[in-house]
Amino acid sequence: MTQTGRGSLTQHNLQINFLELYRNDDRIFSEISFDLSEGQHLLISGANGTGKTSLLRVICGLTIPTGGTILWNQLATNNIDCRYHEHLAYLGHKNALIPELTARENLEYTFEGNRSINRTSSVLEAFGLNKYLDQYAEKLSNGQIRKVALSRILLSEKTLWILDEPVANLDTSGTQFLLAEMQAHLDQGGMLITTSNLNDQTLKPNSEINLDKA
Amino acid sequence: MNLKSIYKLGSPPLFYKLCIVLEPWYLISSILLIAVGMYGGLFVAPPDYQMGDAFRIIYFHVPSAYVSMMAYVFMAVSAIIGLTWRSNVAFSLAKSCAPIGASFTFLALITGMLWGKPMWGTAWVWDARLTSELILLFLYLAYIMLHLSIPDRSKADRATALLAIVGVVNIPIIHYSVVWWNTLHQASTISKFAKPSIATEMLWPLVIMILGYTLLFAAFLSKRTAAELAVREKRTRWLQTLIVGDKNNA
Amino acid sequence: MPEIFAMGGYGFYVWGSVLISIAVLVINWITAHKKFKSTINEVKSFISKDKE
Amino acid sequence: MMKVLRIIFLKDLKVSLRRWSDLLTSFILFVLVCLIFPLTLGNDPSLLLKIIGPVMLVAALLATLLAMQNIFRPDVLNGSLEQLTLNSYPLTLIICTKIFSFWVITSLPLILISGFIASSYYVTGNSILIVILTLLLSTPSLVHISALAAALTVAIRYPGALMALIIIPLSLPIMIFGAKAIEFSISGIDASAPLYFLLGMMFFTCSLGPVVTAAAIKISID
Repeated sequence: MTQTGRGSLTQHNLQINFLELYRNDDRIFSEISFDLSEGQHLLISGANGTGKTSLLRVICGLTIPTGGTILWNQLATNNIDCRYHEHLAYLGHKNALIPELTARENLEYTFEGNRSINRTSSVLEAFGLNKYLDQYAEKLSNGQIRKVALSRILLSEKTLWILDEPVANLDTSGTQFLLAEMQAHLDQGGMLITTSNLNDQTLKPNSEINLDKA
Repeated sequence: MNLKSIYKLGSPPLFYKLCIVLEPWYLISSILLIAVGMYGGLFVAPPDYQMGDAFRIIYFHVPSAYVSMMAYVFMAVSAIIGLTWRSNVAFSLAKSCAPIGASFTFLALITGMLWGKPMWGTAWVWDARLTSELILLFLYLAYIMLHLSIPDRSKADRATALLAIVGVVNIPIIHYSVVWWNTLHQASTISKFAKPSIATEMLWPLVIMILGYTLLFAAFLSKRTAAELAVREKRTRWLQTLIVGDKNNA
Repeated sequence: MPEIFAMGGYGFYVWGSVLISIAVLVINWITAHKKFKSTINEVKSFISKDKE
Repeated sequence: MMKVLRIIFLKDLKVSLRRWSDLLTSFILFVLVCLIFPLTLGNDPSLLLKIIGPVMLVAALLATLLAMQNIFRPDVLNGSLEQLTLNSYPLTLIICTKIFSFWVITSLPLILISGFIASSYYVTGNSILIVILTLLLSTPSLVHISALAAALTVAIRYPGALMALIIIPLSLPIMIFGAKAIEFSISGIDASAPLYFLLGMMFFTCSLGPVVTAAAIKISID
């Protein structure tokens, strides 16, 4: 058994074997296998409705797959000793912002990880969110909501980022900043899984799964 | 019967074949038993000294009430097995139990009311047994409606399984609170159908009817479970060869 | 014969419960059977569609 | 761990207070259901004393049912509930905290006003305390049962009728014993037996309810 605690020298690793998902009688995807180590980026591409989001939700553990296994550091993620969720940050289509709270309260409403104040202000600065921090989330525009949600991921200090179409709704400068941040995360040994429509701008991935062919 | 052979029942092809093979036997034997039981209950058994011929309704009321409760427990046990082993067979069984159980509950209520009308003068008194039966009907309806309103099958299976388990834990509590409440309301009602000592010629038709109803339940359940399994497994080769026959392989 | 139907004055209730029991059970069997038939047809049409 | 639960608890309180109109609706429903009986039945003390037990509990059940439709729904729609299932803390405890904060917000006001409503039904002396105690012991069970129903139906668009169908049979024992406790104390009988039953049911639902509700949440957001 390998030592997998935080700060140990062992690298984190995510291994997916023959994942498949059926809903009622329809096949969403099947025979998905890949291996992701630190510093690697996996891109899941495909047209609308090919099951990109479903695949991400299965990888996160939100949806139970029909078949296949997900291993985090050689341990199945449904194993009680597996500390998968400690290292995972997920952002789907829903931005998980509570409309009745302000942007600041939404950002504070995460209870894991402690980031420096400098880092927080630089991220908010780059996204141009400083002016809007005390507005209720329901008053923000879609792009701003997305930026708040993304800031939460960027500030989370988690190893594995799973982002569903991260650049959707973002303006040019926001996109540039996000891509740079994602690159920096990979350089620090982070792991990244993203989806994109084929025409989206994104980082060059280490590996790619195209659901159109499957 | 060792553990391994029980485990094998979880395989859909085997269970499907078992359902198909056993269903006619269940049906025939239950029809025979019910015919004998009905003859015994309606013609052979002597009239009750207190209730006269009206007591013959128990030959229809007690078996359906018994099956309605047994079906709920069966459904909950299947639900637990389904949740633990994610077994399609167990989920199909649980789902098929619900409409059958609900119809037996309905029968128990109707015959109970038909019994109550001449005995108490009204079709409905808040008798503990009838009230619990009514609550059981609501639990069945909740199960069926929840299953209908969730479109994704595996999600519906698991959500309703939770409901069935919660229901089966609650049934004794509900039953005893109704009994307790009832004893406080009405000092003495003749709410017990079966007296402690019952004449043999009155008892044997009842036992046979209960047996017949149970087998009938098994017959309905096999038929419905086979149908449910067929829907779920329609992509598999074993079912396709079973249904289309050897043409498919040629 | 008539006294059997009369059931000591309780004929309506006794025969009523007999009839309703039989009716519900028969309907139950018919619906189960219909459901089975329609699923088999569904699977058959699914297979023929699959082959094309 | 406690810190995390405190954060969730305070945040739920804050959000619920900002959705004040929802909460006011259930509170108003409770008061109106309680008041409509004297208005329609007439001002006969003996009659009112007879019905206050069932009326109180039915009103509490309806108010809980109405309020609890929204315990998980908004969080599922905006996606924050799935984020709650993705952190490393046990979902059961998180759900437990959420239900507790909902109880504070929806049931405490009912309990506070129940004394006044009881006195308007000509209940006097110790019996007013028993009315308050009965609601205090029965609302946690009602809230937990409703939370389970809400979790099971959270993915359904119009869950109202289905929730009622799930909740009412399951909460029947609480209704029966709650009404009995109030009836006993008004007619001068020792009400401790039904109150002990309510206490037992409270422990039962509070310990097992969140486990089942957490499982239901995981299924519903699948």
